[in-house]
Amino acid sequence: MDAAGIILSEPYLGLKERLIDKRTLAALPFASKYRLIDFSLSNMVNAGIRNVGLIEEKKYNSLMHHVRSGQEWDLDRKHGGLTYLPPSAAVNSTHRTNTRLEALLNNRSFLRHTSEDYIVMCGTGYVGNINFQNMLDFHIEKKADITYFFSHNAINKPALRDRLKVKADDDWRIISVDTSDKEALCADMAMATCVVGRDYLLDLLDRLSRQSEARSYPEIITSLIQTEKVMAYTTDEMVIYLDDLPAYLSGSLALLRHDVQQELFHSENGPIITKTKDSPATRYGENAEVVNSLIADGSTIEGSVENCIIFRGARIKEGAVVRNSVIMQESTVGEDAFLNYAVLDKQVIINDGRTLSGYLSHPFYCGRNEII
Amino acid sequence: MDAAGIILSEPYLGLKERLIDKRTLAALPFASKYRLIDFSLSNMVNAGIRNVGLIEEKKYNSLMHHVRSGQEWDLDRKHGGLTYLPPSAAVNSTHRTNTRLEALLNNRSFLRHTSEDYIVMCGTGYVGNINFQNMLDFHIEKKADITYFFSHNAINKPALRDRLKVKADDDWRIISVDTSDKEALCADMAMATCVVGRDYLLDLLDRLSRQSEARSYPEIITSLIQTEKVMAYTTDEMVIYLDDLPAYLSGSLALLRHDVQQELFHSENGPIITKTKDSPATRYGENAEVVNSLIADGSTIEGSVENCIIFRGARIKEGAVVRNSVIMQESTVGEDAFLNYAVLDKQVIINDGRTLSGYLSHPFYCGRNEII
Amino acid sequence: MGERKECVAMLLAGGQGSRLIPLTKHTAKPAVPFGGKYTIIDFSLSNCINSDIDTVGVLTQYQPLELNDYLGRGGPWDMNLKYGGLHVLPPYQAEKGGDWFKGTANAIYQNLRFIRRYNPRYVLILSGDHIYKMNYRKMLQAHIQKEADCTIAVINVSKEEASRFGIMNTDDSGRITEFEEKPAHPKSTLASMGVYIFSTDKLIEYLTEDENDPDSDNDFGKNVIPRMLGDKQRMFAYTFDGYWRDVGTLASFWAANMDVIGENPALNLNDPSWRIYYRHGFSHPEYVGTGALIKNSLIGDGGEMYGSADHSVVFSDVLIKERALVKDSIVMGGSVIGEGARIEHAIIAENVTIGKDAQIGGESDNPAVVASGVIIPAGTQIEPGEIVDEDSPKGGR
Amino acid sequence: MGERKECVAMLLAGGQGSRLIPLTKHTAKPAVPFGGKYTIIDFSLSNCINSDIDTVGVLTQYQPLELNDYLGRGGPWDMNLKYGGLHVLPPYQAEKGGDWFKGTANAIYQNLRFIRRYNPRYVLILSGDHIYKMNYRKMLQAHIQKEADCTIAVINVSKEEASRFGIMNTDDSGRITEFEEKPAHPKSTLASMGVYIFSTDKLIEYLTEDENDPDSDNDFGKNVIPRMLGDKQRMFAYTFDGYWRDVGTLASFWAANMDVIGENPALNLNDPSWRIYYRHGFSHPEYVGTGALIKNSLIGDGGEMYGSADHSVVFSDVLIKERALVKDSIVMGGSVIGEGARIEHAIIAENVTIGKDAQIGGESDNPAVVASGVIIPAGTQIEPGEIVDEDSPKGGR
Repeated sequence: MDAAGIILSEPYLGLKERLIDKRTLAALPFASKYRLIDFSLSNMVNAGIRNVGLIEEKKYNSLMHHVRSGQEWDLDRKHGGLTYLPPSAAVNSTHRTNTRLEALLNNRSFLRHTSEDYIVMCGTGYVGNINFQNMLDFHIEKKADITYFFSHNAINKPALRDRLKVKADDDWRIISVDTSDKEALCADMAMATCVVGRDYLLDLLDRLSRQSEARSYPEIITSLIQTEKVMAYTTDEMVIYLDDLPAYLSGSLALLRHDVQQELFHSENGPIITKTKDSPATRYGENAEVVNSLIADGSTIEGSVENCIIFRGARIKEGAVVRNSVIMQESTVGEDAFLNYAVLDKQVIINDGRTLSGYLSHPFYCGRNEII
Repeated sequence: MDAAGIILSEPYLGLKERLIDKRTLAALPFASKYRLIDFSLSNMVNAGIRNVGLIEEKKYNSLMHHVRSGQEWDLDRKHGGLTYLPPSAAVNSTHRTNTRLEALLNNRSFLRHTSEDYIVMCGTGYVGNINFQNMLDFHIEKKADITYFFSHNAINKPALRDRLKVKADDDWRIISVDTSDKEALCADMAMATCVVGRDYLLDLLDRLSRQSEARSYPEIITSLIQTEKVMAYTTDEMVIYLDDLPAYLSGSLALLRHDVQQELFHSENGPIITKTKDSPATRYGENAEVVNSLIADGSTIEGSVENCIIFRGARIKEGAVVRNSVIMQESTVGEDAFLNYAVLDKQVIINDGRTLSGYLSHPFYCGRNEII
Repeated sequence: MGERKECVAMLLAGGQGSRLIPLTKHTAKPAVPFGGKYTIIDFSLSNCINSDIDTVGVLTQYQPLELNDYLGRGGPWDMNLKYGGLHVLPPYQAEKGGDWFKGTANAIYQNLRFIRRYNPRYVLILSGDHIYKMNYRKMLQAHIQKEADCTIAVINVSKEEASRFGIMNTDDSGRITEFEEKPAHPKSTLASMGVYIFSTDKLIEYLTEDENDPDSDNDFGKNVIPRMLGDKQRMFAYTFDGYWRDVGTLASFWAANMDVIGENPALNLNDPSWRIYYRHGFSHPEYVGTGALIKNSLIGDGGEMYGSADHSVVFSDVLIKERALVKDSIVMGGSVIGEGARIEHAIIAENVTIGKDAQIGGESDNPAVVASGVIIPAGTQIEPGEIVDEDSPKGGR
Repeated sequence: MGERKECVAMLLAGGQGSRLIPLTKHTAKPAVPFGGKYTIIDFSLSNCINSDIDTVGVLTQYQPLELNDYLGRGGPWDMNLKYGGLHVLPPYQAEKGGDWFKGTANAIYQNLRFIRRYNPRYVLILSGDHIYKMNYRKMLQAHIQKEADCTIAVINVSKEEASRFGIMNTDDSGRITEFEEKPAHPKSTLASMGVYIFSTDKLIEYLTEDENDPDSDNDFGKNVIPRMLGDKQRMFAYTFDGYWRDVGTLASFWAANMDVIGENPALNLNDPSWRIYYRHGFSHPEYVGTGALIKNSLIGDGGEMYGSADHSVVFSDVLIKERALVKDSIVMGGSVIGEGARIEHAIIAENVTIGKDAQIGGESDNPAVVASGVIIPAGTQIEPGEIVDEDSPKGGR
């Protein structure tokens, strides 16, 4: 594929969730064994992209620890491969960027040094198994300047906030932004998934950098569509938005749907790849009862689990009943404890007999390393 | 070896040299094909250290580009291996550290998670081929709290500034700091090469962190030697300090001495390892004349070179005369040009017939990508 | 990087494992899957790296494509080193023609150049086809402490079993006085585990001598060890008292897999202090559907469970359909168990398809086996102890 | 990662290179050093990755230890991939016993399982013992465009040379009408380079047919290609007009090394657009001392030069002492040229020690050769064309 990739490890749309207190959004665990970045990276390499720049925000430690050299994705290459890019002005500045535009402006040298003609960009605020090759083909066929990605098949659409709505003409050219039209393509230019020509992008960045006043993202897009050929690429490929804690829980529980599993894990696009852990097989005890759940390897199930997402190394002890919950890596639910609509972060300990219950719209959250 | 390593990619002692305008000191090219970090990393792995934390300063891009996953040093490991550590407070702070102490304080979690009993620390302000195993053995034998490294065989000693002098008793325990005594061990506690027990260090950091007022490094050391057993480990292993541009040039030219080459490149401690480049062999032209010089692979010598350090991919054209100079990677010296006591940074072009001449104490420096 | 390696391991992975043939038709025995996640060779390799031995030569010659790919440069075992690390050593042709490895001793002899390169003081000889967790470092310390020329790991077996093994007779200091290969009337119950540590110079000396003996079978147990004993070399037994199995038959392979099941299993694979490493695929998390009933089992990832599993080891990417039951069985990766099928006391190899309502095995000590890739038509019945491979009429391929 | 590979390369690296024997006694021909930095196989492998072909099976059987270590998992050529990448394919034993590779076609046949795994549309067959820079991608495009079943790379040779090669006769469209192995009276000068692209299904079909023919030598040139031609398959010649050398003899090996010297050499190795990759050691930069005179030469790193070199290729870590002269020669890695020694028109293999004032070779087209590890005593004289190896009396070892 004649495209390089840029992944913007973005901030959490300004939301202050404890889920991402100590990690970037890209490093958020999801679906029993993945982190959000796994989906972006896998989509890139499954489309044949061999040169990926990762623009990391602050708190990047857990992200680097997970991705390391990119080896799991065959991105530890002598040429191209994975490059960590600084979000802030490369050399002399000490302040960190908060806008995507600034991040790109600061990494023009990465763009200049790639040999590929196109750049595929994506954010990390959603998961999906998306064929970027098709998006590129559309971009080339339409001779577009910029092509944005839109999914007709979004989970958690009601939770969308701060996202743009656009309207396209019959040829899928975007003609207006931020309409209140219900029929408009509602999505997420904020998640930044798009294709653009490399030379065009460099030129555009130069032009934007000469505009002195700061402008919001919607303002930039609104002015762009006046002068540039900005296209909408639409697909039925499923996308799950993870905007806040309720969206995280409902997005997780959506994984229990057969169609979602097929879309994410059995797509012809290729597998979702993550860091290996050398976990043993899952152990089910004498009295285990598991119904409609996703269970990672290395976990131990001795109690009752229904409609749950269980991560690696988690343990549900005898007599415990866990329903509609997400139990992250190496957390333990004690004997005879009862959990419902709970999200346990990593390495949590729930002592025997506790009852913790939230609701779909108000999940009970327990932070990393906490003991209840 | 039962020790983990920490490399402090330190700032340039406050000096504002153009040599390190766009790179950290650790990424400074030296000796035809190395960067300073190569010496620290090689000393670590040659001593059997398999777990190294690299505390990087800002401008870390060229450093990461060089070191990448640590593969060249067999440090791309599943367990341990190379870890990039943030200099600033890991999570919430946005300002960067300037002191070594703060960097260590911010990375206590790395220390806590290592399984090794000892920590070998070093800076990157010098080069040498040093046996850290011997230093550790001394530390253990002496039951020291902290053991600092001192070399009797330092090149560029006159250029030392901002370094501490210490005095030790007969058992090599350090008893005073900052004396004007000429016989004192003059060195460089600022270069921070030392051994310390892991638990001891964590405890010490806790104690230091509770002291609210900011203190200078000499002040900290002076107070430390009152209460702790701080030892001096002395060795004849050669160390070259590279404090400023004149020291960089004279330190480079010292590489032409046979004893220095033996010390650095033929030591029983092991080789100095650097990133591979797939350079072809050096090409010598019909009229090449090379005397007393270090020549990297991939360079092309068609003119006359005397007392020089020539880096990979550099080219000295016909009729050019280059003396007492350092020509970094991919720089070109045009036909019939004359250079004396010059330091050309990377990818410099010197046009035909130019005469550029400095002196040992005042080298002529030409910055990266410049054309003269 | 320039250091000498204290100890280099040579791992004999050449065997076909002919008594496991339905599982080893297209793959070497060390590459046979075990325990829901692993292959047999993972145990020896993980033992090495956990014992801080990072340089291993793996000697292969039988169907090595899968094994070679599985091993690669040793990344999964953290052995992809520039100096040392894991190296696959196939048979080769030299100036004077090529030889297949004649026996275990000859295999090492042909690869002395590999050993010499690292100039180790000690050489550890291993087989790639045993299941155990052992700290070789402790054995090496015993070897050094006793100033031994050769140390042989032994395990206490029952009197009845003893005549199936090589048996050591030792004096009070642990020094070996006699070695008997499969004795009819064993004088002790210390059986050789096929794990040897040699001081390098002695190894080279005796391998060279053995190679020059035209009557030798070039085998450690049959030739080299007896010869060293005859020469009164310092040879010691090192007693290992953990779990150890030679999974050489289908029944013992089945039994060893059953040993990993349970809260306190005979062989604990969920042991953070002695992790067994393996090469990973891209499996997604396992989905357990409504109607599934999984208990007292180990289940790999990537599968979908709609039926039942009881006291079984199920590998990755297995689909167990509605109303199916897997009991006291092993189901390897990628297999599909059809609706209502009943698998009891069976070994189902990789990528097998079991048709609807088929019945495999039954109550028996003699496992039924379905070889990899075989398709069992709906309703078929496979008797206990029966072996179905791709050439047999039962496989409806 | 799940994608099918469009083209997989199979690289035949099994040859001993018997006419290079002083250089190939302990190593396969593809592992012989070349050009100051490289080994011969680097050229084919670099061609692959530069042509965007990242999946290569390397077939080895002769003295593979060094070659296997050199190749590893293909890191130096950026081919250490989890899906695809470089894989060494040694001979192996299967259920029905083992076979050494019988001929080039049989070697590929024995490894069809490797090819099938990647399900490629096209298979590129290469030898590991030629020196050239070639874009296989362009050849593949020609193959696709002509809808060929097989495309054979050819190079124009002189009329005199033609009878030493396999010669293609083609029609105007480039379609091969006839193939003659070493014809006495060649009808064309298009010589086969031993580089083939097959459409995978045709390759499998004809390899299987060839394997079933008990009279076949199982060789591409002798058997498979003629059979396909006989069946009127679509076979095309693809003309390559760059530098290409079969360095099969000591004289041609010497001459090809001389071709890399000079400002505009016949073979330019300093070509950023077509880099040749190689596995690196830990050599430090080369030191050129006072009194040295190096001209018109290529010199590797890590060496120390106190004497002279003229029109020579000197590899890494070579020490040329005071007053020594190396002229029109090749000196491989780790060798030492003593004070006042004179090396002319010679090939000095790796880790050779040439004593003080020794004289090797002279003015001649017939290079003198000193095999690796040999020590030449001070004052010895080696005649032009003479070959000294470790067993010969001249080597004072």
